[in-house]
Amino acid sequence: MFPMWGGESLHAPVRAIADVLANDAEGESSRRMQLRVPDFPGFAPGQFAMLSAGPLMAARRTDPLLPRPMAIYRAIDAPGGSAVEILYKITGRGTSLLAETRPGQKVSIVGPLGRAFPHPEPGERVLIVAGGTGIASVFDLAAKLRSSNQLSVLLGSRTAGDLMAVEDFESLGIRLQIATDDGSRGARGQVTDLLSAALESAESTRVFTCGPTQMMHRCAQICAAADVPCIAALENHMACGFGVCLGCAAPLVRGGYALVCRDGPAFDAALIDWERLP
Amino acid sequence: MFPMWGGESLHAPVRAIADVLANDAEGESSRRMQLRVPDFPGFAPGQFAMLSAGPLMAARRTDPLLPRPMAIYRAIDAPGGSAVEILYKITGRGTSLLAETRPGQKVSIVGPLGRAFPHPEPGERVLIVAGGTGIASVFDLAAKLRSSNQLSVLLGSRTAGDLMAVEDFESLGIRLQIATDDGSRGARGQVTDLLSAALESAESTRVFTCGPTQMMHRCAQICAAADVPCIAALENHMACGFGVCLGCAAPLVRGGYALVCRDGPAFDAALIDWERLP
Amino acid sequence: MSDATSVDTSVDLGGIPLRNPVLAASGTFGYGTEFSPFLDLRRLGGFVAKSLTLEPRVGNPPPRIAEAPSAMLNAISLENVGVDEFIRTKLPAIPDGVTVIASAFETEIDRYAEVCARLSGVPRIAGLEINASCPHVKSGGIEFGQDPAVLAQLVAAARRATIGPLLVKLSPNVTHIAEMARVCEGEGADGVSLINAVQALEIDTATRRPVLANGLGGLSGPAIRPIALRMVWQAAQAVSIPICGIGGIESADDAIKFLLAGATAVQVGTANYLRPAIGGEIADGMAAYAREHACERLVDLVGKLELPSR
Amino acid sequence: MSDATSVDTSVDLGGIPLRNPVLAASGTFGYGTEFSPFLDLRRLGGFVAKSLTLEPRVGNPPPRIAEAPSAMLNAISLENVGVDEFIRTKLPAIPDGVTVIASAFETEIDRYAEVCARLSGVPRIAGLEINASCPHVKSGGIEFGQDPAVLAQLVAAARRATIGPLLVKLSPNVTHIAEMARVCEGEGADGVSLINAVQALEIDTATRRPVLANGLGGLSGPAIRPIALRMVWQAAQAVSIPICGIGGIESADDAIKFLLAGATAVQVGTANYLRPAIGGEIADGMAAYAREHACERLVDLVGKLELPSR
Ligand SMILES: Cc1cc2nc3c(=O)[nH]c(=O)nc-3n(C[C@H](O)[C@H](O)[C@H](O)COP(=O)(O)OP(=O)(O)OC[C@H]3O[C@@H](n4cnc5c(N)ncnc54)[C@H](O)[C@@H]3O)c2cc1C
Ligand SMILES: Cc1cc2nc3c(=O)[nH]c(=O)nc-3n(C[C@H](O)[C@H](O)[C@H](O)COP(=O)(O)OP(=O)(O)OC[C@H]3O[C@@H](n4cnc5c(N)ncnc54)[C@H](O)[C@@H]3O)c2cc1C
Ligand SMILES: Cc1cc2nc3c(=O)[nH]c(=O)nc-3n(C[C@H](O)[C@H](O)[C@H](O)COP(=O)(O)O)c2cc1C
Ligand SMILES: Cc1cc2nc3c(=O)[nH]c(=O)nc-3n(C[C@H](O)[C@H](O)[C@H](O)COP(=O)(O)O)c2cc1C
Ligand code: FES
Ligand code: FES
Repeated sequence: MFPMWGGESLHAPVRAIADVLANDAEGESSRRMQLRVPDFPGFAPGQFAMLSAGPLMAARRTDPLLPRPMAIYRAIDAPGGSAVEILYKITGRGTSLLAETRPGQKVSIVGPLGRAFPHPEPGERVLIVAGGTGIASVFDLAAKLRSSNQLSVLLGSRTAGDLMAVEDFESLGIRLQIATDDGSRGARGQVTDLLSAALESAESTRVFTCGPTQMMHRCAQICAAADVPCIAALENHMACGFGVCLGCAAPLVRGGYALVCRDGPAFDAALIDWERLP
Repeated sequence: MFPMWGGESLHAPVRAIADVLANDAEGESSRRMQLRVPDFPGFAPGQFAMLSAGPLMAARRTDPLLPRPMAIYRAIDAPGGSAVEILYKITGRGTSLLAETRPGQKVSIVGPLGRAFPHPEPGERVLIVAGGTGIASVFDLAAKLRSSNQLSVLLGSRTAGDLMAVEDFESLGIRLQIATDDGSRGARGQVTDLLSAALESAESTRVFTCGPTQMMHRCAQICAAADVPCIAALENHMACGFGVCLGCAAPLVRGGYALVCRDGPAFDAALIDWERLP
Repeated sequence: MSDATSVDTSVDLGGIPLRNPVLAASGTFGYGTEFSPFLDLRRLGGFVAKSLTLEPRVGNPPPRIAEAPSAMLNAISLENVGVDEFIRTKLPAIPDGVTVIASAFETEIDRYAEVCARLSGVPRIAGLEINASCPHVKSGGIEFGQDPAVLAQLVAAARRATIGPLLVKLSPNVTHIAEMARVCEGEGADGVSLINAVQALEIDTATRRPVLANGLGGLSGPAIRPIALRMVWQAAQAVSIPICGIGGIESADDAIKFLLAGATAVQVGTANYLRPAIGGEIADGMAAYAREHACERLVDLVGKLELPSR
Repeated sequence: MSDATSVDTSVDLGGIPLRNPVLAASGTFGYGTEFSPFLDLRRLGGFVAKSLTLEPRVGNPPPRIAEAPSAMLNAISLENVGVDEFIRTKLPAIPDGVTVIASAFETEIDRYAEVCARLSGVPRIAGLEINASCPHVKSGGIEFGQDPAVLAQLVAAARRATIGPLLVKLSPNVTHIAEMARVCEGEGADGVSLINAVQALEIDTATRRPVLANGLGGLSGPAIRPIALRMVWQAAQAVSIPICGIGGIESADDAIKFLLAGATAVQVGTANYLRPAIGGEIADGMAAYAREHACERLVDLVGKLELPSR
């Protein structure tokens, strides 16, 4: 019923209690959280985890109730067991609660979930276009492709302070372009304008995108016009993250829905009915 | 409808957002919280405040919902506005949530609430009997009476680690006796046994008590037998703290109910129908 | 429109003119004066006083309250000073310029009517709200507001007993809230208030008893807000008399949701305990919302919920 | 009694033998195998599979879920693979030794009966639960479970269609839950499950639309637990068939509350999303409670709530 993505055989997810090792400011509106998760399975770029703080604080509380989906930014080394890094933007109640947790406290993590990004052909030219929270979803992909592919990363946000992970991308030594609405960093304007410019060269290219729905929709349109394959990683609301609540449905052009958590989060952008995506 | 207590003309309560200056361990199961509350009104011994953390944390949450009543332990000096100290035992969700707050965070405070303890006659012999969380409710009273009255304070708890404020009482230079169920500090046994012993002397005495219902009930019985007036500060569950939810009703011997937050928390122990008090 | 005065916040609740749509709910605001230390009561649209019976009433034994997830339970029973004492001592103590709505509750219809009669025409009382819905008073278990026929008799009797504005406060413990609202409209009520607390039970597994001495209690607070919002919307589809929305309101944003769902005014209940000045804050916040959305009169928001185009 | 094996956790739910009283609720546990990574499904008493219709069904447009205070709202509609596909591919995938209850939903009574008939007698299916209560499917707005006469027809038809154990899942959106339970008992149901999600509405004041594309949705999670507990207790006073308690259960302590209120077994719903292994943890916790309270069989706790002596 749905085109298979990704070559790798993925590990089964686990539910674990993670130790917060760090939870520091990242830019003006985001946080970088480091979590020690004993025996966290291996994961592939594009996979995510469901995080929640509330139910585990000393004062067991039920509001906000639902865990929040977050990309697994990357694996890191930490004493005593595997550890992962999460970069998140503080947008509302769930992420504010995460932001309150201090090193030494615990959070609940379920993952790795979802499917990996598909592999581009080795050597193939790859453009990664990311904005807002979506930036965190593509770093691991960029890190994996830097050696195998000729890679350019285009990052966008409203303003410089909203950007995250820029230094990490720079440290990859890849081609990096930034656009902000107010021009406070990089070019003034939309990251999608950078995409249009980049696609003017005739080379065959594969585009990966993650970010606000408007931005991804625009990417999909630009790529369709340029006849370039585009992979979009969606960020729907989720309750479970593993295919049982049916809450994360993304409408498909051919009718019906895909589940972002189970069939994605990465999809061929041409399959998504962007107009009907919340 | 209800006998008036306390001589002092009390200040009207305020609702304020307090800055947490400190929130440190006190004994093994309690905390000492220091709150800067700009323009907090003057208060009298026996008065309390309603505290809540949840609604003010960055992630506005509604669970646990209700504020918790806490005695105003004492006023303290702090840079930039009046400050108060609260000593609380971590018993459940509300106090656990309070215990999570860090200096720099804020809590909501409504107070001062309730009535003051009545004034004993100057020179009169006074025994203060307190246990568990009730210890926090009587310190300010002891501090006020040390010079005007011949004062003895009897403190009790299950075990030494559950005690709070002992050093503060010692620093008052008053007669202080302690009893713990396990004998880990002071006499082994009930604080009420110390009371019985203390009442053997024929002197006219006034007793003040605050703590677990069982303990206060026992005090009331001992005092009634010895024909000694006993004032008990009750610790019912509360929702509002200022007489509107009618949730804190304490059953009276003569029938009907008093509101602990409005008519108390301190009552003539002989008026309370202890059997029907939760 | 950056100036507060440029938003018209006034509404007409079934003949009760309110300076703004924010009322305090019965039983959560005492007799008003308890809140004077915390806010100028004139910042509110008004308040509904604790429900009154013919004679003074003593409440239930404790525990009367407990906490639940994002909510509280109460079984106060209808402890109150009685209608005559209210008129003699409580009413005069309320500062001038504060809009007061009196609430009536009784165990028999003729007694209801008598309470309404005594409150009717009393200066300072802007209108009556009959509480047809107290979920924990054991009047044979079932509530006046749970049976359309009984409710109709009650409203008719109250209507005969008073010429002033009459609101009926509905029980949420029903299958068809819209039907109950229609009954009230049919019998001449000037408006309906909903919802009252939802009948609920909490148990202590240590004692194997209900946490409330009364057994059952009423659930209130944020937890019931989505249920209240649904019922207000359903009632608004069914009647043309104004609706006063109640249930878990704790912010101006919440209050606006109730207006959009079809409420002309709102009542704030449990939140008054946590933040005694919240009614005034919500009224200010609603005006601010109107300004931000270039809406000159709050009434223009009533029922403006856009429904899914299907 | 310090040894786990010394507590008898088994219960009989209307002819369905369960190794312990903890089931996963329909629609929150998929078709079971989704949870295999997180726990050995045999730790559960069993699970109720996603409700099935005659044909496969596509769900509502998004947003389908939202958060509410201590709760979530959903308007999934009854997206499912259809009864035949379930029997052909989903059922065989479920590990041996896992007790499976199938759930039936339809928009007409004869279609309900047909779904039941197809599920009836299928090996591996221990019993049927008919979902008379989906709060967001627009079958003329009103739910099967909201009208005693309609409910009676539905249960009678389902009863004729299957010889196996038959549970009826009740809607909470009713005035008298006890009456609905009696109707089910009268028409031959072997048990009743309650409650389903409570009909609710949440609004986004920025867009002035419902947050769910469907408009109304079902409220679930801890917020509804005190309401569910009240309804289970009321139903238990009215019928002698076993009751399966559902609503906001997130701990062993919560589950024990439902047993004390009169439930023979419980279902865990929304909590499965937050903590996928919670069903197993709750089962262990219930056994621990029994040990601490020197209770040799969990069934001995059923209905043991001590009521106020008045
Ligand atoms: C697979 C996946 C991976 C993600 N990875 C990351 C990541 O690595 N870093 C990161 O910062 N964020 C990530 N997100 C987005 C993140 O889950 C949301 O920002 C988060 O759930 C917001 O929760 P909140 O409680 O703070 O905001 P809420 O209080 O839930 O909402 C705040 C506002 O944002 C809107 N909103 C919240 N969540 C979403 C959403 N998922 N889609 C659209 N609107 C939403 C709400 O409608 C509301 O208006 C990811 C999402 C998905 C599905
Ligand atoms: C006027 C007054 C002054 C007080 N002063 C202090 C103080 O200075 N320091 C201090 O530590 N405590 C004080 N208390 C008690 C304090 O309010 C409670 O311990 C607190 O509310 C417990 O909240 P929680 O959420 O942690 O516990 P909960 O989760 O609410 O309850 C934990 C357990 O304790 C029980 N419980 C909670 N509150 C009460 C109560 N008020 N009476 C009886 N049982 C209860 C619950 O039933 C539950 O079993 C005072 C109470 C009153 C009424
Ligand atoms: C402690 C308490 C007492 C109440 N007493 C009354 C009452 O006397 N009359 C009445 O009509 N409603 C009474 N209510 C119901 C409230 O007016 C309101 O309808 C309900 O609490 C829902 O609103 P909320 O969620 O904002 O609290 C009471 C509620 C509480 C919590
Ligand atoms: C996303 C979601 C989907 C649901 N789907 C079904 C369903 O298909 N059939 C059914 O009988 N109940 C369904 N329910 C209701 C649950 O089975 C349960 O009755 C309800 O959620 C209350 O329990 P809880 O508070 O533990 O979640 C669903 C609930 C949720 C949250
Ligand atoms: S988030 Fe539950 S199905 Fe995707
Ligand atoms: S706590 Fe509300 S009346 Fe005493």
